Amino acid sequence: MTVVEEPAAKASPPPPRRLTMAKAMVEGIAAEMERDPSVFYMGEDVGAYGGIFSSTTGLLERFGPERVRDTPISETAFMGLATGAAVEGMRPIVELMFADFFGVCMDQIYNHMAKIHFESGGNVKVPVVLTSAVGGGYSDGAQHSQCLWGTFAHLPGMKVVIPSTPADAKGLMISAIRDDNPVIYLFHKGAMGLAWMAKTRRALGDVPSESYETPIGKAAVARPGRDVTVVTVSLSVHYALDVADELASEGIDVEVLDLRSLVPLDRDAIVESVSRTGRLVVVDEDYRSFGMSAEVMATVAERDPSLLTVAPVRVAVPDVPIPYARALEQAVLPTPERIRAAVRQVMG
Amino acid sequence: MTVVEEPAAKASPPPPRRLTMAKAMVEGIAAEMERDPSVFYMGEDVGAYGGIFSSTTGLLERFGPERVRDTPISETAFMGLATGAAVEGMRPIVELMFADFFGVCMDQIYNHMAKIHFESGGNVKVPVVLTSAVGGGYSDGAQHSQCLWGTFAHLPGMKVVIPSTPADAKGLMISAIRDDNPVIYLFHKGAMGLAWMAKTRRALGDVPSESYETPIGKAAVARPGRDVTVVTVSLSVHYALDVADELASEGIDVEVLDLRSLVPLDRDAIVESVSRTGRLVVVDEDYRSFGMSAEVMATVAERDPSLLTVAPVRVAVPDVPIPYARALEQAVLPTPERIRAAVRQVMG
Amino acid sequence: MAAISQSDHSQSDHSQSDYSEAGRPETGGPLDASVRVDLYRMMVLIRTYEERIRQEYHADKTPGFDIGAGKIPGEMHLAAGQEPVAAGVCPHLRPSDALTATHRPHHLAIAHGVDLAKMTAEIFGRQGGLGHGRGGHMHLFDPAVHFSCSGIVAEGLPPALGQAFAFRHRGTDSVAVAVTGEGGANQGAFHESLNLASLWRLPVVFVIEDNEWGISVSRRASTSVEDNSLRAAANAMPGVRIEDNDVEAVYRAARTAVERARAGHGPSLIEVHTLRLWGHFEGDPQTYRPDLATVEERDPIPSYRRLLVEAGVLDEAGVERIAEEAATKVERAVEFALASPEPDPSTATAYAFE
Amino acid sequence: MAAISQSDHSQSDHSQSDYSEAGRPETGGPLDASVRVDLYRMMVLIRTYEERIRQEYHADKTPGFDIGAGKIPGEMHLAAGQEPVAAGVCPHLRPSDALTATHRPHHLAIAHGVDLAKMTAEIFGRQGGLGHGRGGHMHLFDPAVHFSCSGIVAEGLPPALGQAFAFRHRGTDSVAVAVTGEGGANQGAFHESLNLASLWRLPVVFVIEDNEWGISVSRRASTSVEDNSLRAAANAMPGVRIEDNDVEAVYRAARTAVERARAGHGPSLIEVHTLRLWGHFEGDPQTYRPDLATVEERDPIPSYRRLLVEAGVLDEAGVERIAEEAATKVERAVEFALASPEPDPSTATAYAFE
Ligand SMILES: Cc1ncc(C[n+]2csc(CCOP(=O)(O)OP(=O)(O)O)c2C)c(N)n1
Ligand SMILES: Cc1ncc(C[n+]2csc(CCOP(=O)(O)OP(=O)(O)O)c2C)c(N)n1
Ligand SMILES: [Mg+2]
Ligand SMILES: [Mg+2]
Repeated sequence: MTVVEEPAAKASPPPPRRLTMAKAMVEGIAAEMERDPSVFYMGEDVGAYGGIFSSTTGLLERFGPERVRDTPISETAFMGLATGAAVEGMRPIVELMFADFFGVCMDQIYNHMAKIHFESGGNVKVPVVLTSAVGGGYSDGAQHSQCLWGTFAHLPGMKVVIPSTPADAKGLMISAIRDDNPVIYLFHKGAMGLAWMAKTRRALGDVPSESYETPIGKAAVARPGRDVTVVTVSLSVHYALDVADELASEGIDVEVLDLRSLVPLDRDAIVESVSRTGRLVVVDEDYRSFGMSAEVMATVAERDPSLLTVAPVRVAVPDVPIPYARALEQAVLPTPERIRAAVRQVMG
Repeated sequence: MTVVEEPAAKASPPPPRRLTMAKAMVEGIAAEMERDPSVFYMGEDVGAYGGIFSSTTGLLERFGPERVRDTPISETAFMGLATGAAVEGMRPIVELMFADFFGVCMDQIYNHMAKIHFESGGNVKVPVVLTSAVGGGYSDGAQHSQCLWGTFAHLPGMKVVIPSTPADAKGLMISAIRDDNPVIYLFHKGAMGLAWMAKTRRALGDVPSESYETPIGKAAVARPGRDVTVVTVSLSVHYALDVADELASEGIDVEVLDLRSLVPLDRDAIVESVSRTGRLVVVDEDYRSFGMSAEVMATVAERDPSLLTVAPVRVAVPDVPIPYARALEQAVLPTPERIRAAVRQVMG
Repeated sequence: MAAISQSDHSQSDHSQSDYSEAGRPETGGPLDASVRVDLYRMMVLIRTYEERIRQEYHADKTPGFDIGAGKIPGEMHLAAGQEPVAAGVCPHLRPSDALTATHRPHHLAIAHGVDLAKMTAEIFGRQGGLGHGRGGHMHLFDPAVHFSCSGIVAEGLPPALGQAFAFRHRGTDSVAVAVTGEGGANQGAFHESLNLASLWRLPVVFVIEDNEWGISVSRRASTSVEDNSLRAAANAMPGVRIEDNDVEAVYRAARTAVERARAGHGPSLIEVHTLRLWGHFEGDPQTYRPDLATVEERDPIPSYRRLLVEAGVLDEAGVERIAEEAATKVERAVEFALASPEPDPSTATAYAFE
Repeated sequence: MAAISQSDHSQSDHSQSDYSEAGRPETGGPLDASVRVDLYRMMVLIRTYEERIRQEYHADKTPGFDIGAGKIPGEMHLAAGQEPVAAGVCPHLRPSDALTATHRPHHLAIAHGVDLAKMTAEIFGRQGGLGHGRGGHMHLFDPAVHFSCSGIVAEGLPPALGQAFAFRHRGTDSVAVAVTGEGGANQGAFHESLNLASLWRLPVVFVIEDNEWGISVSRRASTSVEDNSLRAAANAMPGVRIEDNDVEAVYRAARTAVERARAGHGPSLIEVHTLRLWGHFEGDPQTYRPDLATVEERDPIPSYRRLLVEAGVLDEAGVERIAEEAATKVERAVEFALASPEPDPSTATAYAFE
């Protein structure tokens, strides 16, 4: 917003560098645009502005206005445009500025982009990447702070990836672009490393300079541990790691599992971890009910409920819209304090 | 569609009568329209046609075109119109012809109808009832067969009720209209008792002729049982009861819990039943992952995973769009066969 | 012959100075006899097809009517009466051009050259269908001719923009035709699509089939304007309305619009006042419909046949031959469909992902 | 004084024969001096407010700029330069009339008489705010004057239709004003709302604030037509465009439109070519904006002040007094806000349901 980020590196600087998630994401996009002329990026304010959350900084300058396109505020039209272009063999990346706006174009996303491949009996491919900013924590109110990945993951036909680290931001972007299926790529504003937003030290990370794919559907053990499994995703991974570091000094050894993708969901990784720890905390910045936190718990229960030696706990946004005032918003978000309390609770 | 249903009864015939769910629903609407002049009904083909699924048969004739209004195919505009009218003290009932069409107007539903009360700090009430047809089973394809209640229930701000019996269809409708909150009322096409659609014997049911409210947020024990708890909703309740009847002869005593509302969710009823049976099957005509089936399992697990003496099982639509061809559709729906197999599985 | 109302009062877009020229539909002399016979032939093929589907659809739903039963289950929206739209637009298209249709797609699919056998197999829900039985009658996809359709009103339009975008990006002169009903022209997707296509000068032709009804809701009860060409003007593109379901008028207007799009001058809109000869879907009692008595006499096919016979373009033998050809084609397609196996239930979740 | 372009080429709706009359904005003699002073006073109040909010917003976000920090956290869209719209439209409204604004709502809220103290407390996220701190600057609801706004572009329009519907249903002559930016006029909700309001002849006045920018995207890059009054015509309602951010022209056009709506003749549309004096939101570097150099000189307030002074309607003392009054009102509102407690975190889930 106030600070214009430097454009992503052009050549191959000595690997790896420490980058923000935003820069790593742009680097992934740029690499694929370089490699594959059918890739283009489209959305509101993705051109001269460089993306409200710096998701496209420098791309217009590098690839020109035919391939980096500002759109009217007509999400239904341009989401559909992405689908149609993909059907004809292009590889559009289309940005929905905030995931909260899904409701103005959800039909294009889940009745079209997501279903055409199936309805056509596999005869039509729709290789779109739909990028969108998620998350709260800076008082943007009920219509600009949601995560909503539970909503996207519930409906079939699209993969849903959610990087938490700069390295994964790049690798998952490259994988998403190369994937022949439509992929939703959700980036958390608070994890992008933006100059104008509060951030943790984990916002910067090592990023290899060459191109690489991060496999879609594989969770990452962000921190191995013996006592408790914390399953989470996105910015909450940073908080969970902070809490794990703290609790280590108290002798509590927390394993943090970064799901990285909800569709496909790495169920084996969840079960494997809980089968070792017996204790499960799910941290989810999306709404509590009928979402990710329940799916993770159900995944364990339906495999074997006796893996859970104590009742699992979820730390999620209670089922209310996200309030504006700082104190209220902090009370509903999965803060480190709430994560810590949950871990202590399952430790008994 | 082909058969025009008789208009709902006008006076008070000797109670109770056996009605279809469609007629019971209309009776509830008519009773409230009679009682409260601020109630009106709006949607596509709800006037002269009487609702594609007979949700409004006879209402135009009885209440006239000012209160029973056909709309253009502009769901965003008329959903918003319902919200605005409710804000000004009216009690609109607004029909989304198929729940599958939510994507063309989801912003009006979940960023406005659902959030205004909260955002206004309780100063603005939005007493809308949003009715919509759900469900498959008659080869209407991927865009006209979904249940999607998991999607609606995940997002905060609206109650979600789903009748499975004619009596509840009437009582929940009356409760929904009188509720000061926005309520989504989902009726299953296959449970409406339509002349032109296959139906079970459970499509007809006793309905008291007087007005009554069915409490929102209370599950019903559709059939008590000792051995297995089947938690479900909507048309699947009928199938679960059929299966329970059958299995009774084999000495398996199935309890069927009809949730009737997902928001609020009657968690106590779920836990209470499972704590008696120790065995849980969730039957859900919505998609499998990140939805109702997981929420029900998580509800038990987070209360006490040891209540589950065996791994719970879900019978739901696998995470693919709903196929058209009959054999394929039947393979993904939670049919009696699949329910039976699941119950047998948890019985070991 | 055709009453054509044309909107030329729209402001010209910043860079689209050629626009009012191109919007003026040609109204000149009679078409070539061969073209006229082809138009007629296509209308007859479509009608023959729709009549056959109607018959197959109802054949085994009785006694009573169970929508989910029979060889063809589910909703069925047939396009009888709307043949002039498909027959008039599609001769200007090549297999490399895209066409997106609505929930009422058969006429357009046939006229654009979708594989009739596979399409029929899809409607019958067979493994040999376009979508191996996954899609059904509202979800026909034939990549060979860039055909698609959607069951969501007006939401088929936006993807057509993307097809047009891809065509242009690759430097081809292919175009995309995007069809909606008049009811659908009140959906937000319609407005957004017109604006974006105009703004980006995409090679799109928007076609509105105004059959006066959106299920039971009349055009008058759904649409604030008499003429959707005003909505073209509202998005700086030419728009014409063809008043009387005249296949030749459609043919001429579509030629202009397709040429304009191919030449890189951007989109246009054609609204055709057509006729829904039958119910919205099969089983529709149409009790809401006051014009039912006059529907038969407005059937566009007999009148066009008379016209061609009177003009000496077609004789009785020709009429007969065309009918037979159509019957044969349809028969073959239905045979193919019926011979194709039901999909294997164990493959119900196939094609979820690539 | 004001360049007004008017669309009178739209087709009249079936039953709306009075429509082209009513669409013609009055262009007659000068307004009453007291009206003109009131217009000026309101513009000054709004500007004073926006300047103060801007100052409070940035006061404690430094060093650096942390959007979530400070007394006023979150996004902040200020309306400096757009005062003529609010000041011109709202004098025709009563507290019983509804107004729905956008993500940039302050000017309209103030001019429509929203409780300034509670509004400010809401912006500061305090318990004494309109929404007890739940809503924030994009979600101001004041039922006392039927005011609301929304952070979703153009999606504030449809609820206004419902308010208008309820007003008419109750037999009142209240009206609803529904505001969007020019960027929002390309959203589907805009089109659907115009059509439905026109069709049902609802007492709605649509107002488009054309400040030439939708964040960083120019009107030219987002909108296919030069003049959104064509989109009024596309929905059979009168539309006017006011070219030069002239508060008196807005006042006149709004009078006509509000009277028309009150009289039961249905909706109209007014587009005002206004000015975004500052960034889209606070913190916007505006590096994309080529017109930045001339923005200051296009500020509508100094020019209107000069005009009134030259016309002898206002003298320096009057100017001073108006400025002081405004400063006092704003000061009181900010004091109220700062004195109001932060909401109690233990009540974060209150107001979920009634
Ligand atoms: C967004 C959406 N709303 C409603 C429907 C239900 N529906 C299917 S067809 C139809 C009428 C369409 O009318 P029109 O566009 O005129 O096409 P026609 O059926 O006359 O060919 C409606 C309301 C739908 N499929 N999609
Ligand atoms: C549906 C939707 N899409 C995108 C946005 C993000 N956004 C907020 S304001 C804005 C620009 C709005 O432009 P305009 O309507 O001209 O209003 P202005 O900001 O100029 O007052 C955008 C794109 C949004 N809030 N809602
Ligand atoms: Mg129609
Ligand atoms: Mg603007």
